[in-house]
Amino acid sequence: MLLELKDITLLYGRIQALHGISLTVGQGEIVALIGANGAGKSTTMRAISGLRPVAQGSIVFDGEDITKLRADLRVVRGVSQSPEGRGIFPGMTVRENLEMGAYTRRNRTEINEDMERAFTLFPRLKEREKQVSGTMSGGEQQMLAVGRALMSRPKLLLLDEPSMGLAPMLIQQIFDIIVEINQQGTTVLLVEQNAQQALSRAHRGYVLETGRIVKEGTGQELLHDPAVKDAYLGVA
Amino acid sequence: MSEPHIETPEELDRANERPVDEPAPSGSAPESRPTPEAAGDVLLEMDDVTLRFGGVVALDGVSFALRKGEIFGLIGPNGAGKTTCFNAMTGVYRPTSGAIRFQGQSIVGKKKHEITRSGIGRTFQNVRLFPEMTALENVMVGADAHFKTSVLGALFRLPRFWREEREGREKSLELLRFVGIEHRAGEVSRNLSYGEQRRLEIARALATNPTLLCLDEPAAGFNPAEKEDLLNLIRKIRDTGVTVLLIEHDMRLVMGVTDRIVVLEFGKKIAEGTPAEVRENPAVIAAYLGVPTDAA
Amino acid sequence: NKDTSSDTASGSNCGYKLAFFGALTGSAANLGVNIEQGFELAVNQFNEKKGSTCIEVAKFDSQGAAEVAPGVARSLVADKKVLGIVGPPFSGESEAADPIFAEAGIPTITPSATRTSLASKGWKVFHRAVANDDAQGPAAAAYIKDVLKAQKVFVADDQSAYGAGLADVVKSKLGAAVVNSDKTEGDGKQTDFSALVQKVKSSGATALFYGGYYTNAGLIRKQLTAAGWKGTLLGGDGMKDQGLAKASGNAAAVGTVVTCPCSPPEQAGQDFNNAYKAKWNVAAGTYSDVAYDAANIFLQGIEAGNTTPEKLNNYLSTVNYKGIANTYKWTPEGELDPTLIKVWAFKFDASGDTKADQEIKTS
Amino acid sequence: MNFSGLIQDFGPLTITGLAQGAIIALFALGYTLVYGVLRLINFAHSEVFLVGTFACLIVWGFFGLDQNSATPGLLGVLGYLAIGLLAAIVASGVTALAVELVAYRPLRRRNAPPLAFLITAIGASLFISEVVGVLTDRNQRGVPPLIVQKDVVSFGNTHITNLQILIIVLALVMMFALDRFINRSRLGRGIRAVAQNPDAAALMGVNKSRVISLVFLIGGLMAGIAAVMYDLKIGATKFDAGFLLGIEAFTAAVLGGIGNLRGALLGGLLLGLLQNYAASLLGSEWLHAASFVALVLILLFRPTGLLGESLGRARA
Amino acid sequence: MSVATDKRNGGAVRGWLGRQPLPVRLALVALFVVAGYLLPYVGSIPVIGPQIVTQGIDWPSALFNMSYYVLLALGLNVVVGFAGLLDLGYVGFFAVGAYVTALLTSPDSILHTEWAWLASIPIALAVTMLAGVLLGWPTLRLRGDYLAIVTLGFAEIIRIVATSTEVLRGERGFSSIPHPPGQGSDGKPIFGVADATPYFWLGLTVILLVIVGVRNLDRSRVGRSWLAIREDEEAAELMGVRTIKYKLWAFAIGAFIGGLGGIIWAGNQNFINSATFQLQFSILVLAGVVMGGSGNIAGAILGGALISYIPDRLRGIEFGDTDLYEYRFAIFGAAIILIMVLRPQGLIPSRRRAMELKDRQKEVAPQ
Ligand SMILES: Nc1ncnc2c1ncn2[C@@H]1O[C@H](COP(=O)(O)OP(=O)(O)OP(=O)(O)O)[C@@H](O)[C@H]1O
Ligand SMILES: Nc1ncnc2c1ncn2[C@@H]1O[C@H](COP(=O)(O)OP(=O)(O)OP(=O)(O)O)[C@@H](O)[C@H]1O
Ligand SMILES: [Mg+2]
Ligand SMILES: [Mg+2]
Repeated sequence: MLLELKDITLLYGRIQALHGISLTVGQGEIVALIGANGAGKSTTMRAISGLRPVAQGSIVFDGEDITKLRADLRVVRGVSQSPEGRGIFPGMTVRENLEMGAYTRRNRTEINEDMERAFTLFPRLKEREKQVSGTMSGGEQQMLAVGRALMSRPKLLLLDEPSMGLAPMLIQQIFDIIVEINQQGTTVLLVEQNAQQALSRAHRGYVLETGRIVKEGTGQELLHDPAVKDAYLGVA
Repeated sequence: MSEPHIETPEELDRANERPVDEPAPSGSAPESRPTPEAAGDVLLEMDDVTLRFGGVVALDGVSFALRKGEIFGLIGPNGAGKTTCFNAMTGVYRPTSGAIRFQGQSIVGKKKHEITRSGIGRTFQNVRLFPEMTALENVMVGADAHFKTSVLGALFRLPRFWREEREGREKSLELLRFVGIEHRAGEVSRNLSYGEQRRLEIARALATNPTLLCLDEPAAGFNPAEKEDLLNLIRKIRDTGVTVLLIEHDMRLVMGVTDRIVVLEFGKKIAEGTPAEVRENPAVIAAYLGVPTDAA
Repeated sequence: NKDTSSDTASGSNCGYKLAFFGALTGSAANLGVNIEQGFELAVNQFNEKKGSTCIEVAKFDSQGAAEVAPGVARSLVADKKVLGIVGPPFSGESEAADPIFAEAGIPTITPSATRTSLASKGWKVFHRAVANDDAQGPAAAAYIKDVLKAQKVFVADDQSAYGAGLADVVKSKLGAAVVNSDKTEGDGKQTDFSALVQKVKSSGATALFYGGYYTNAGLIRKQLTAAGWKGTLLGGDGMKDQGLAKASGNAAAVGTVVTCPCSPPEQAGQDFNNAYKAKWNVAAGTYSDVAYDAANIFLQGIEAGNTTPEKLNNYLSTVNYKGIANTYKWTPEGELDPTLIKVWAFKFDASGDTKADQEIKTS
Repeated sequence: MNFSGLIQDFGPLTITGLAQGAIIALFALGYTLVYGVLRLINFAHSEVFLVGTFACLIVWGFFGLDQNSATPGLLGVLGYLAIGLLAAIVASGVTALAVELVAYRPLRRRNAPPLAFLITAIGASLFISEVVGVLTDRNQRGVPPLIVQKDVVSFGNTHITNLQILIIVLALVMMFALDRFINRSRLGRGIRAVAQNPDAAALMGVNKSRVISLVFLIGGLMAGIAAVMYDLKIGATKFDAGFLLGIEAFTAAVLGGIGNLRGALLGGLLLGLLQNYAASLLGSEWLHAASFVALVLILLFRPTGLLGESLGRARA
Repeated sequence: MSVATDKRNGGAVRGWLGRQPLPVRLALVALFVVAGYLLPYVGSIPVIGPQIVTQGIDWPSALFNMSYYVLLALGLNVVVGFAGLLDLGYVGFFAVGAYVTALLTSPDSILHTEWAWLASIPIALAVTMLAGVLLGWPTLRLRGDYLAIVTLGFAEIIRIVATSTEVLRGERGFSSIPHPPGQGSDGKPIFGVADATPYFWLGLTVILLVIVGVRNLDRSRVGRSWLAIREDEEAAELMGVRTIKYKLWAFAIGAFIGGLGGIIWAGNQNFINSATFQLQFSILVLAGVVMGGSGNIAGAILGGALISYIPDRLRGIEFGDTDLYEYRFAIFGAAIILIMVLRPQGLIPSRRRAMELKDRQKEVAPQ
């Protein structure tokens, strides 16, 4: 197992956002996390990347307990997140944002290689290399956020709603890219509102409801689960 | 822009969709023209409203009208401009051009609290309660909107203060009961659960005595049973005579409760009609509802 | 024989206190400490002569601040053993504290509060051991006119009651010789005087009279010198402090003239200066000698049996005491007898000290 | 109102104003940097500066220099200047780090409300300035005449002295260097990242605590340089020197747009000029009042200062 | 929690006292008040009394000093604690109150009115409130920290104007400001110069009235509006709160209380000049409010009293052979840091803030 969450609870003030979440992500997998607004998907991601302290439970990454580790050190260990709401640095150019993605790395040639890779994945970013990112459209910013997350050469890539704010065409594209990244060897944990697309590409998936995992299974199983279909997939 | 810009096939479709609601096709200053069929009981009217943020056109010549007593749905993809619509109506943003009339009076340029007092109440997409105030206090802030106790009145505890304070508390408690969280009245709102917070927002908005209540994704994060409750609540609100404008992504809810729907995409109106009409509209399916899942 | 001291203290005319009231801490402490040490030296010498602690020293720290003074003054007044007060050193705190002393009927002798109006408030206990500001201004003007013979004079002040009052008198006495004037902010409120320096330079003045205290004056002198202005800086007793030269450097300070309604320390006599140095390990400062005299006047009065504040106050109105700094005799308002008023000019020398230059004839 | 005086002295007033403004600007950087990153006013920064003004004097004192010393030869001057700068920079830097450690970090650890930070900073400021006050008997301390001011450039009645050139050039160079550092270097990017989006910065592997310390340190270094320049220009220092100039520096930072480095430079220079002009036009007693009136007026029309906020957050 | 209890405490967050039954509450409050009036005699309590009273400064005077600091803290608490407007120049209002009184009553004034102290109060208060509104008006658009520097600037402008204009007499000041009226049975004035006790009682009485007033406001739609503004200004306005009006009221009420402090102070002081109204004074009061517990009346009172009491109490205490008084502000500064680090929410926080902080502390990410 690359990542293992054991019985995580997390509080916002006195609101308990997560009630004992346990999940695993295996090496090389794409795992999807779906659920309604406010179910706790992003919170789970924040717990994994260290932006929020967990009240109970443990997080094991690559054999190491990282429950109490600082967020920036988790990046060094190989966890990288494209956060909800993109979290780009609006005052920096596209290139600077990508450089930020490689903040923990020193090897210039590798960084430049990865930059090229990001530009190949998202040619749009190459065009806008010198643009101040705050002025870009939402979809472009989303690409930047994903591209930036890749710049740290993560072992585990956490994507929080990467299709958010993207035009339908782009949505297709971004899911293709996720698959491509995964095939190049990066493990992906994916949070999506767009459950249809996410589950159809994921190896496995979890369904979250008000801070609890209520279902898990392979992508296909969940896609065909009537309850899941009912709640998250269909337009009735 | 006064020309109905018909450039693409979809827009042609759309133009056909809403014959009643065409902006005046000529003249430099677009005339306001309420929907004829509903001219008598129009409550709120968006008239060719355009709203830009720097380069972003969040609303692009949007026009529609709400009738008294109906439940009106506003749907569309993320970033379509739905919340922006609310913000324009409630005075958070000022439209770049166009008119918004409420009960026949223009509300563009009015202060936010004036608009609230004139009868538009709202909730927020991402809950914006006063987190350190109790549930009851939150609702009482809304109830205060129509009270008259002055600072001096409060200072010297004049009779009106007692009267209004009592009235406000009773009304607020009643509203809390109405939305079903009366037992949480004394709890600090930050500590309420997500669903309770959403209900509290509705109670607080109702406390301002709105004739029009705008709900921004009230069901977000609700499970199916809760959604059912919400649906009933919205109907109950309508039955008290309040007009409801509803933004919602949950189609079952929208289709189940609304009388009419407007669909926005990229800041433009692409459809308007009854739920049944909208559901079948190919432009809406293409832009928003999506093709029924055959990928699976 | 420690325990006998308390016995004798209750002996004839003993067991009372004399108080110092003024700044011992805070930014204004320099002057207060000068005065307190002169005062305490006198009392000590008196007690030594008696061989016991006959008169106790009580110190009350007002920080030189008008808003602090009343509370401290009330705590002084509450001490019923206090027969007389040396202080307050500053005029502002006098305004706030003296009404309390007046009400309590405790006589005060201030060695340094020179605001003219203090004598006209009807406080029966008020006595001033030096000349007031009305004497110093004309003296400074006379010095500029007669000794420096400056044709073009620039006048500035720090807007303090003391500084502005002095500057106004100088201005009116010099008349047309004043080519320009300016005001600065007070001590600690301004450190960059480049605009003033520029004005002084542009005015072509050969003398600058600054009504204010040594803190600002040191900075002004230094910045004037740095900017290449070679004229003479003059000021009142507020500038008579080594602090001026410590800030500006001795070289820049040399030749700076200060007037003072006090006598040169040499006149106080070697005995005083040596005793002071021996006790406090510093040379006597401005007004140390006057404070010494004030204390001795009180002590003499107590010795003569005036052992209530009231009697001591009455005693002061009859006094004609020749001290080390001056001879003291008070008008009914508490001012020094006009014939006894002296104003001296002092000059900063190369060691950063002030040396007596000459006595200025004021009339 | 003395218009003729202002016109006559316009040149020299401008030069002295720029020199004073340059010092204020260097000082203001500390406020702006900390604000840009933490959104907090670091009230204790004035004492970071204060410590610098004394540190170089103390070190010069070791070499037997005091206000009465003769001016050494050119080599000596340069050497002493370097030593003094070093001492001030180290002392101010260490003070800044200590302030962060004692007054900020414990509160950050506990997620305290912003007002609490303001008050601990005030406490730290009070503590440092009072300790310095007690240690120095609240007396002024004169500065050795290291630099004898000489006119280097003259036109009309306007003379620019060597010291003025030194101050202005040094300030510009430091500003330029800092600007480059913040905008070009990896650490600088880290600082901007924390300023623009602290959570996202952590997700990029930026160590927030270290960045915050770094920001305090840089602010301290700049204050140290400002402190030496202040000593040389003013000629003496005193325990309350920090408080006084601190308010001006803070004003300058807000004037230019707090959180904005170039804003600090602009605000500082503008403030220096404005004060000198006002002093000439209205009298020196009005110079501070004039700067506050200007501040209020400018904020009325530009509520976030002349250049707007923040380390590149301008458009966010 | 039952609905019945909710009704009793109005759905508000109450502290310990608020949860006691009414008779207990009344008895406790009465006890406090009586104890307050007896404070000047605290020195005669054996053992502890002498530890409490100040030494270098007359105890009733120290109490009086505390009383006007407490008043200022109460006023500033309305502005900063209730309405959330960071005001660094609060001393300005204190100065305005004192100066108007001086102008109307002192023989030094160019007005030559020489009114009685009492007669000057209404005008002085009106002018201070006006000053509050005038200063508040242009700053309404400004966000927190900008507001701070602008208010600081205003206070400095007031001080400089007081120093540099002829009418306000600068450092020369106004002398012979009359005391409050009243005669004892022996024909002596109650408010003399030698005894500060009556001034303290006057201050305490005003404090009690102000507490009642401020509390009445806090527990009304006014207080709710302030709280709502502090929490989310835009949402408040969208719920119908007239934000501008209530912010201006906060400034005006704060100014009113500050002015009251200035008036009483002037009546005790007899003499005022521009040297008193230093910026440090405002900052100190702010520190007091936050240290005590911003947003809580009891906290503001404690904080205000402490910032006056600590330095006064350090007078005359010798430590080895150094007088601690010289170090009082250094000690005070260190104490501020210590208190804030240990209790970031203040010594007596409002229950709201205490809960808030407790929750926030749980959210600190690993460091
Ligand atoms: N900063 C916060 N403070 C308090 N509560 C929060 C905070 N962030 C999230 N929550 C609450 O925690 C719960 C889980 O939120 P989370 O953001 O994890 O949901 P999500 O599943 O990602 O939803 P979405 O699909 O809207 O992104 C929600 O009830 C939310 O209101
Ligand atoms: N203050 C603002 N400044 C700049 N752009 C804005 C601002 N507010 C909204 N926008 C932009 O306007 C567009 C419409 O936003 P809006 O919030 O109305 O979308 P929405 O229809 O409510 O979407 P959702 O369903 O995601 O809530 C978006 O592109 C958004 O980025
Ligand atoms: Mg989420
Ligand atoms: Mg929305």
